Amino acid sequence: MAKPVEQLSQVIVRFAGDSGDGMQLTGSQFTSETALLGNDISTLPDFPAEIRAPAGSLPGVSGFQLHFADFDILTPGDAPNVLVAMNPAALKTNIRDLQKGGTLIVNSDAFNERNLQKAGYAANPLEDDSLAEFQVHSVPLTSLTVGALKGIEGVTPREAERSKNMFALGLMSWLYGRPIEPSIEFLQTKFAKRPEIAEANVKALQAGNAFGETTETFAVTYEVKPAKMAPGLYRNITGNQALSLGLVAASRLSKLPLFLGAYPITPASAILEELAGYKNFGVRTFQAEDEIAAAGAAVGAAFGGSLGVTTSAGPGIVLKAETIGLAIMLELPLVICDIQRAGPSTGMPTKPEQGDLLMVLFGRNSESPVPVVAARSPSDCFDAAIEACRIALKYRTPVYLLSDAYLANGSEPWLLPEMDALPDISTRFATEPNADGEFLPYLRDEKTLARPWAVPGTPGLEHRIGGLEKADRTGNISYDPDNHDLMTRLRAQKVAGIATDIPELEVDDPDGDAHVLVLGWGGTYGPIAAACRRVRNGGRKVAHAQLRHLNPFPRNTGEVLRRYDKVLVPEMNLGQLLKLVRAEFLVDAVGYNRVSGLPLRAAEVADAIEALVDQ
Amino acid sequence: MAKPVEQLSQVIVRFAGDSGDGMQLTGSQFTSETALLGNDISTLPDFPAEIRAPAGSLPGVSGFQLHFADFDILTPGDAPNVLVAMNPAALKTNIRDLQKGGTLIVNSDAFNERNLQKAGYAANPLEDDSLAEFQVHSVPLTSLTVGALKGIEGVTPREAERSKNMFALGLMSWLYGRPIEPSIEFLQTKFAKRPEIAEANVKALQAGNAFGETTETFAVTYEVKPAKMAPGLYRNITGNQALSLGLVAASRLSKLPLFLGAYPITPASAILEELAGYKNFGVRTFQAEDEIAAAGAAVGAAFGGSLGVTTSAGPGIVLKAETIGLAIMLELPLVICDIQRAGPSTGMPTKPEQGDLLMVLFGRNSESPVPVVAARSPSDCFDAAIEACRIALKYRTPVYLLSDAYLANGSEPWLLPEMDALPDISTRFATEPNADGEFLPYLRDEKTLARPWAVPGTPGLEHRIGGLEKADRTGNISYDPDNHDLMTRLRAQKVAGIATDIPELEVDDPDGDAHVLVLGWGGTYGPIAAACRRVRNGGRKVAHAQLRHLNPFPRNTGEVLRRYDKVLVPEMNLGQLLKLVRAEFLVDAVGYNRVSGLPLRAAEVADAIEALVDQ
Amino acid sequence: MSENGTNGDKVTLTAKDYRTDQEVRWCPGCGDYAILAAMQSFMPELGIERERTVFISGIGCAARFPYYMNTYGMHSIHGRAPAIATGLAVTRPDLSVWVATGDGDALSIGGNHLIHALRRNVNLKILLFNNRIYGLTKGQYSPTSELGKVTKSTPMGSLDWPFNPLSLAIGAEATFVARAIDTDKAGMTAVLRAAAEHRGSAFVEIFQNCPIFNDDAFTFVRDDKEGVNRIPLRNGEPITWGAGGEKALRQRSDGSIEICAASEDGVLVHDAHHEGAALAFALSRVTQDSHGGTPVGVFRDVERPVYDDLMAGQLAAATEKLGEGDLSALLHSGETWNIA
Amino acid sequence: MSENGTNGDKVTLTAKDYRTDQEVRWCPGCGDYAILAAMQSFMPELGIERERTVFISGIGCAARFPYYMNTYGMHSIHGRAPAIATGLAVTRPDLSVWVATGDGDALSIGGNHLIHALRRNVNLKILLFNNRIYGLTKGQYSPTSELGKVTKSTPMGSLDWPFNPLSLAIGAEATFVARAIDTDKAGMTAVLRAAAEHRGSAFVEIFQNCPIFNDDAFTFVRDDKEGVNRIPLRNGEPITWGAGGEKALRQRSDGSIEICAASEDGVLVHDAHHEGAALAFALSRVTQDSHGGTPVGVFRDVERPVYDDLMAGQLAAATEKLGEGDLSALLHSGETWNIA
Ligand SMILES: Cc1ncc(C[n+]2csc(CCOP(=O)(O)OP(=O)(O)O)c2C)c(N)n1
Ligand SMILES: Cc1ncc(C[n+]2csc(CCOP(=O)(O)OP(=O)(O)O)c2C)c(N)n1
Ligand code: SF4
Ligand code: SF4
Ligand SMILES: [Mg+2]
Ligand SMILES: [Mg+2]
Repeated sequence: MAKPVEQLSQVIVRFAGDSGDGMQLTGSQFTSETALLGNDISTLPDFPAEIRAPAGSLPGVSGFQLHFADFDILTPGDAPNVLVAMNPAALKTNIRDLQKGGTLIVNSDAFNERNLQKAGYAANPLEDDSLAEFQVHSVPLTSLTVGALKGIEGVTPREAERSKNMFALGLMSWLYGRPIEPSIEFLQTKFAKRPEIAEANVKALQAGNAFGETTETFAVTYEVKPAKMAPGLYRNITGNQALSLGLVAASRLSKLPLFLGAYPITPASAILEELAGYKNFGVRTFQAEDEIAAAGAAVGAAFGGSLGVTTSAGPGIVLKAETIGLAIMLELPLVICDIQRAGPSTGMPTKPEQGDLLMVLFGRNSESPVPVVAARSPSDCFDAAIEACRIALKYRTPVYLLSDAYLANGSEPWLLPEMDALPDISTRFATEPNADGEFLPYLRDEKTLARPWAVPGTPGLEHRIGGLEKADRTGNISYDPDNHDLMTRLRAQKVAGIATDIPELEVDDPDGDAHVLVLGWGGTYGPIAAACRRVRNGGRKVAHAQLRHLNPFPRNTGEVLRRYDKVLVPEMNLGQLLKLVRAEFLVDAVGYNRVSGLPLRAAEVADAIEALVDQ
Repeated sequence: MAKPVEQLSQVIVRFAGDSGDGMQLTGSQFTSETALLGNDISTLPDFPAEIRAPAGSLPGVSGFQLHFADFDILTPGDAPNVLVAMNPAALKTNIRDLQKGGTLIVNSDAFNERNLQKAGYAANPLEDDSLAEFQVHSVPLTSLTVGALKGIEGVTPREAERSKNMFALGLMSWLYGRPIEPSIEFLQTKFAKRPEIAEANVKALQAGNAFGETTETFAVTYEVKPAKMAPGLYRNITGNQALSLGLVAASRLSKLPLFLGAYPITPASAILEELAGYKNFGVRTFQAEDEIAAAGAAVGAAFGGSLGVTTSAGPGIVLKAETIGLAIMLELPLVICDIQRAGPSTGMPTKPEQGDLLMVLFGRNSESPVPVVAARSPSDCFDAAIEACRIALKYRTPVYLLSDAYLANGSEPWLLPEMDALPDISTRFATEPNADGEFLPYLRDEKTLARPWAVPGTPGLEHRIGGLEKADRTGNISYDPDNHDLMTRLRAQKVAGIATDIPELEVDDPDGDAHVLVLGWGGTYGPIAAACRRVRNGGRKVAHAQLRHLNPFPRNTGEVLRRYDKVLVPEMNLGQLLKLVRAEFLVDAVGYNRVSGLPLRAAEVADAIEALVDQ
Repeated sequence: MSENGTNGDKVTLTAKDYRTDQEVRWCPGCGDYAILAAMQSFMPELGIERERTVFISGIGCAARFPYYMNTYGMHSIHGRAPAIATGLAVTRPDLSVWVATGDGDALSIGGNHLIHALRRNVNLKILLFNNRIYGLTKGQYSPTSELGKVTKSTPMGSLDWPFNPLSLAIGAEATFVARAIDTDKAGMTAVLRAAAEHRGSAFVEIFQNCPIFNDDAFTFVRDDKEGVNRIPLRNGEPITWGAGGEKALRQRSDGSIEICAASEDGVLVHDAHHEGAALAFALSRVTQDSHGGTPVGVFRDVERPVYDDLMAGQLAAATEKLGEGDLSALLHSGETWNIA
Repeated sequence: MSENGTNGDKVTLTAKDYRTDQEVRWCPGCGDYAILAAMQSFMPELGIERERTVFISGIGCAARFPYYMNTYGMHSIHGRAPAIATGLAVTRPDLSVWVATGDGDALSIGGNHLIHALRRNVNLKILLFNNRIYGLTKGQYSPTSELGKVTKSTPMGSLDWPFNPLSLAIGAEATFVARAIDTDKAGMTAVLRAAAEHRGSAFVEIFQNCPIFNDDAFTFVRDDKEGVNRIPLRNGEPITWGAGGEKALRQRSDGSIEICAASEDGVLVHDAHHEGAALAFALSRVTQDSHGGTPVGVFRDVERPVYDDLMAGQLAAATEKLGEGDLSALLHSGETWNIA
């Protein structure tokens, strides 16, 4: 007899286990199954810090959270309502997040002396009442798996045991009515080389699935109906993947070969690794000796006519500053991707933060203006990357593209763009002298103030550029006082002028009569939008605007800010955008700031908004 | 018959000639003679850019400006009223600055075909009326000198000719009634090894002096009475000298050995060179392979208990950012001296600018607060250096000390401090466990929030520190979200708290009823104060405050700003302090910004003030 | 060795005393464990108090080392350890300063600081944990990875010709250059001892296995039970190896080194103290690929003025000559004048 | 050589064509003038259009070089030229890319970029103007300044043991290493020619006199009329020198090199193409101080895969295998699902 099915509108599941337990795989498979059902989804992996800690230890715990629903969702969710804990350490580090009354599935086999002690449990939590406030399902996942795999040729007990994550996946799939066929296919291709391992995993998956059906512990199963999402072809994608694809697309759209200069660093390495796979797209990836060389090589490539890009995170971005300053003087296109992580210094390499905004704006000697673009969600990294490249190429300037560890590793469904909907960002090289017979490398385009881009190999346009101040138009070295003042202002005007070339700031203010505006930027879009929803559901009014362009600001920004009595600026830093808008628009905006190495939670932002609304 | 003597209240003299003409020496000797007469003085050398350009060429011109008066003066002066031009190139590049009706003394011997053409003169300006608006004294300095030196044993014609700058000095000394004895002494010691050269120079000096007396061209001589200055012992000093002495003094006052890690760069190299001479003060100077190593070595020295200092200019300071971020995490004392020069990138290495303020405040990944101190005049670099060291040591934090190319090379009389008036900035190392038997490296002082400084060699306090986020109190690696938020705020509070430990912002508002406040910072003190004087002499009211502490601001800053209807912020940048005060205090301050690679001129600032007052 | 216990009288140190309360966070089976163990048991014999010993590292798995040594320590930033350690060593000649670094940390981003520390001959002991991979960032190739290596960042194989760390160090004027193997405790201890005894910069390459991202990179010498691959360098002795010590090294007239039978003449007698760097360099070119053997031990160990000593000397000389600096006199130096 | 003139037909280039309209701003008597002249007269024979020639430099007097060459050029930032040039060379194999750098620019702040460019064997021609001083910043000692050098920043003498640029380059796996003298136009031209012909990184140290801050640093070889100090390296020929060619070099069994009479046996026959780096290294240790002679010419010139070629090869191979990348297909790759 099939068990009763209960309808749910949304579920937040977290898989947690030891680094060796394969939680990331389990999570992403559950995600694929879910995506295929047409739910909206948002995921957030939570890696252990940097290197593998000893098995069973607290620092060794790896987690994967999935939020799926029958409506469009904005975040991976604050607190999970289902937690799968593969060992005591996983329980210890994650239980605090589980909703009261939430469902807890634990692998009871792992709760032995050693593991308990490694996790710092005096007593076995499964045996005292410390978990009383949750619905605990204590399942001997390991032994059940090993049992189910008895007799498979050539599978060692160790390997059999390793399949327990698939057992858990099977169980969860059953519990939430997910089809396991895609996972079966996946396993068969993944382990094609070792069919017996494939068989073991599949068997474990099926066993887990069957276990749910047969066991008493689970009374009901749940169903989450498909979400109403814009029609079209979707794909689940992480921020780093989307950013990489965006760069490849920009290369195609600009008809320029892509050159990436990079030095590995968490959480940006994946972009280098991803792009290294696109050699048939003419993509050149250069793993440099350090970040300075990575940026320098990108500048050299740009001088030669490539789309020069360099990627890193805070500790590496800061090293590139002098080179970016050179690029500002050279007025060559360059895109610098900063996948922000918690700092200062080495900080917390795997954790997200928005701490680099002021650095990318001001972190170079003297007046060195640069445009800054920030992505708002994993899939948005694709569009943001193209936009950054567009500005860099059109205005011959370095552009910073800001993402963060949360966008980089988080994933969401991505409505694939129509090819012909992608912008044409092609640019033109100088091929002819531009001043009756002469070539003046700093003779600017009247509208954009961009200078001509004459690449080596172009006869007759031979010229020298460099980091010393240069005379207007000719680009020759100049120490003339007025010229320096002029050039300083021209460089600033060029960047400021981009404001006329970017969309106005959009405000989400359903009834147009809110008094409080929440202004965010980049990766906080999800939590802030979700928070506004809650606030509105609570009957209050609030408006939301999310900045994509941090420099220059959209031309209507000041006007928008002044439209509201109060402005709240939530940030994963101590108030960097806040400083900028207060300085530029003299509005008495207030900040909501949390610097915990975690994405903002919708709940905390909602509380902050409500407090301000009710003030 | 002695010529009539005319009384003057102030004179601005500029010596200009080829790099090879010894103008710097001439200028500084004239300065010493003048100082001894008790005039107040302010000087500004103007070096050619970086390397020696070909003799006689425009880029090869070297200048030295001296402003002396019978009252206390604030700047080297805007426009000279006397110009000594040793060749056509010097005339060409400097004449535009000479006051209408000003005195021009030229070495007519140098105005030959070749030199004129090198300087880009179609016709000889001494022969057409292009100099009509000046009092031109065309003197054959070279031939007169060579003539005067005939018959000195062992002096080549070339060497004789080289003495023409002393002839010019002698002439100028006569014209302004300066005693030449000090210069004679100076020459005799300088050339002690080559007495014939000493003799030649002295002869030339005396000849020039006599020439003034005898020749017709000069009808009168001038006298500038001593200035009423605070009584005491004075010495003429440049900013880089004063800063170096300040660091040595800080070392003594803190009882810590001074370690300087530096990599040569204009205009900061002189500090490394100066300090390299104080080995008997226990000063260790380390010329590193680059700026990163220079800063790193200073951090290592600080870890070991030295007063760690690193010096550079923009392009080098920007490279140190990652290392400073580490020092912020380590919470070790460190002083970073930024001798600002015009940028961005390599920019104009020998020219001053105030472009690095936002960089030193924000140019590091993530939230990394640092105190910033700025010197206001050449001699003030001494006190500013001690203050920077005081804060660094007391609060265990990196501190930026800002100077600029103008302060660095400019000079003024320095009233020597009483030894016992110098502050005691000694600090204490941790020697004992601080938490019942245990040593917690991040257990803070309640008042200052500074952590203990336990140096290697101290038994029982062995500990490890690093750039990863650390747990409050223990300093162990921690990825705990709340701890990171706490530590981020603690680091910020520690720096913000320094506001209670620095003097309030002083306002110069003679009658206390001005409506306009001029707010400056650092090296613009002289021009702004001079400008305020003019404005007041013109019958208008204006108040002036000059910030020495840029982070944190003095605690009364907001209150001061709000006291005035209008606030003008003059800066040698595009408005960096302006941004900060607008953001922090929401006052609608306006900027006066000139980025020309020259110190602000009192006149232009005065105009800006008057415009605002009259608005 | 011994230091003063809290109760004032001498206590003898053991390996245990060098352990910290921090949980060691390397992957199971990581070669770093062996290196740590060897270091902890070697330290006591050094005869230096724990508080006068300092470990400075950059960033990387290897760079976690200081956290696990109960001495003073700094886990600094990527590649900068040699520079930071230089500042410490130069100002504190009383300390024993060690640098723990990886092949990426020392040779990629930190290459410049390394070669400059070596040429200056600063009194540092630099331990390069060479696993020929970036471990901490999860498996990209490093400057010591072999050409064509397939890694996360090089799906079609790496394009960079690798550094030979010893050749680079010798080319950078290093005065002490050695190689050890993580699992060879005896050999490593001998090398560490020699490094510690050498006044000046000591550069030690340690073959370190990274079972997770570059397993078996050094199996040929790590598990070389019969000694068919390890070429032990013993000062003053002929350079021979092989199961029965039948193989030997000899110098060709073109300066390169060839293999010959131990019985033949012209067999090289190892002289680590030879002032000229040419032979040590030639030995550094002897590799498994080129010669079917890998020299292990001290390649070069010569005396040269030490940067820290020279600096201390100049300070002393200046003080000797000018006397202990007098601040007041300094400020009043130069031309001064009085205003009444 | 020739390129298309504005009127379409071939015009022949001369040294003059490589001059720019910029006033040359070096001090009178600076060795840089001679290097510039030699380069400008050598360029035409290279057979490469001016627009396909690029000079990249860092900062320093030497680094002003590009402004005076009428080709494409970049005067970048201190020490970074090799990195910037790498990006250009790797993306534009059709260009002839030259790096002009000084001893401070290349060996102090830029040391790491230099050694990595050399090991990668990027197709760059790196000219190191070695004046053993920091010229542009007015006379501080450099990494090639002799120990004990009194300069502005070292009033009591420098403490750092200097780099031997050639030893460092060879230790960094350089495939082409040579030395020339600013005033020796013929010799320099020969070296430049060999460097240009070498595919891959070519490293050339040029002794350059700085009359202002380090005059006469190389007088012993610059004004060596009789050739008593210059040891000319001629490939395939015995290495001899001296007024009457009476002196010669020979290899000791310890790998170092000694002086002998040209008549004795065992005289080294120079083989720049020898694959092993040991001999070139040994030769790099022959200096005026140690041997009373200074080798000049090409020390090492061997073939090794070039980074740029390898990269181009991988792109071609990938395209060959997977076909010219299809953006749409790429975006649609991975698991997708349709929402109606
Ligand atoms: C400035 C900077 N760039 C990059 C990184 C990322 N990173 C950390 S360790 C490392 C390399 C580690 O390799 P290695 O030095 O060989 O040490 P291992 O982990 O292999 O022991 C890198 C690239 C960083 N932390 N800081
Ligand atoms: C980042 C940075 N640091 C320091 C400097 C100052 N600087 C310019 S050139 C130079 C060294 C020049 O010496 P070298 O490379 O030997 O060239 P030379 O002038 O002797 O030809 C220095 C330290 C700079 N411009 N940028
Ligand atoms: S990744 Fe490799 S080097 Fe790092 S700890 Fe794990 S095994 Fe060791
Ligand atoms: S300082 Fe020396 S290197 Fe520089 S231009 Fe003058 S002479 Fe040449
Ligand atoms: Mg490694
Ligand atoms: Mg030089």
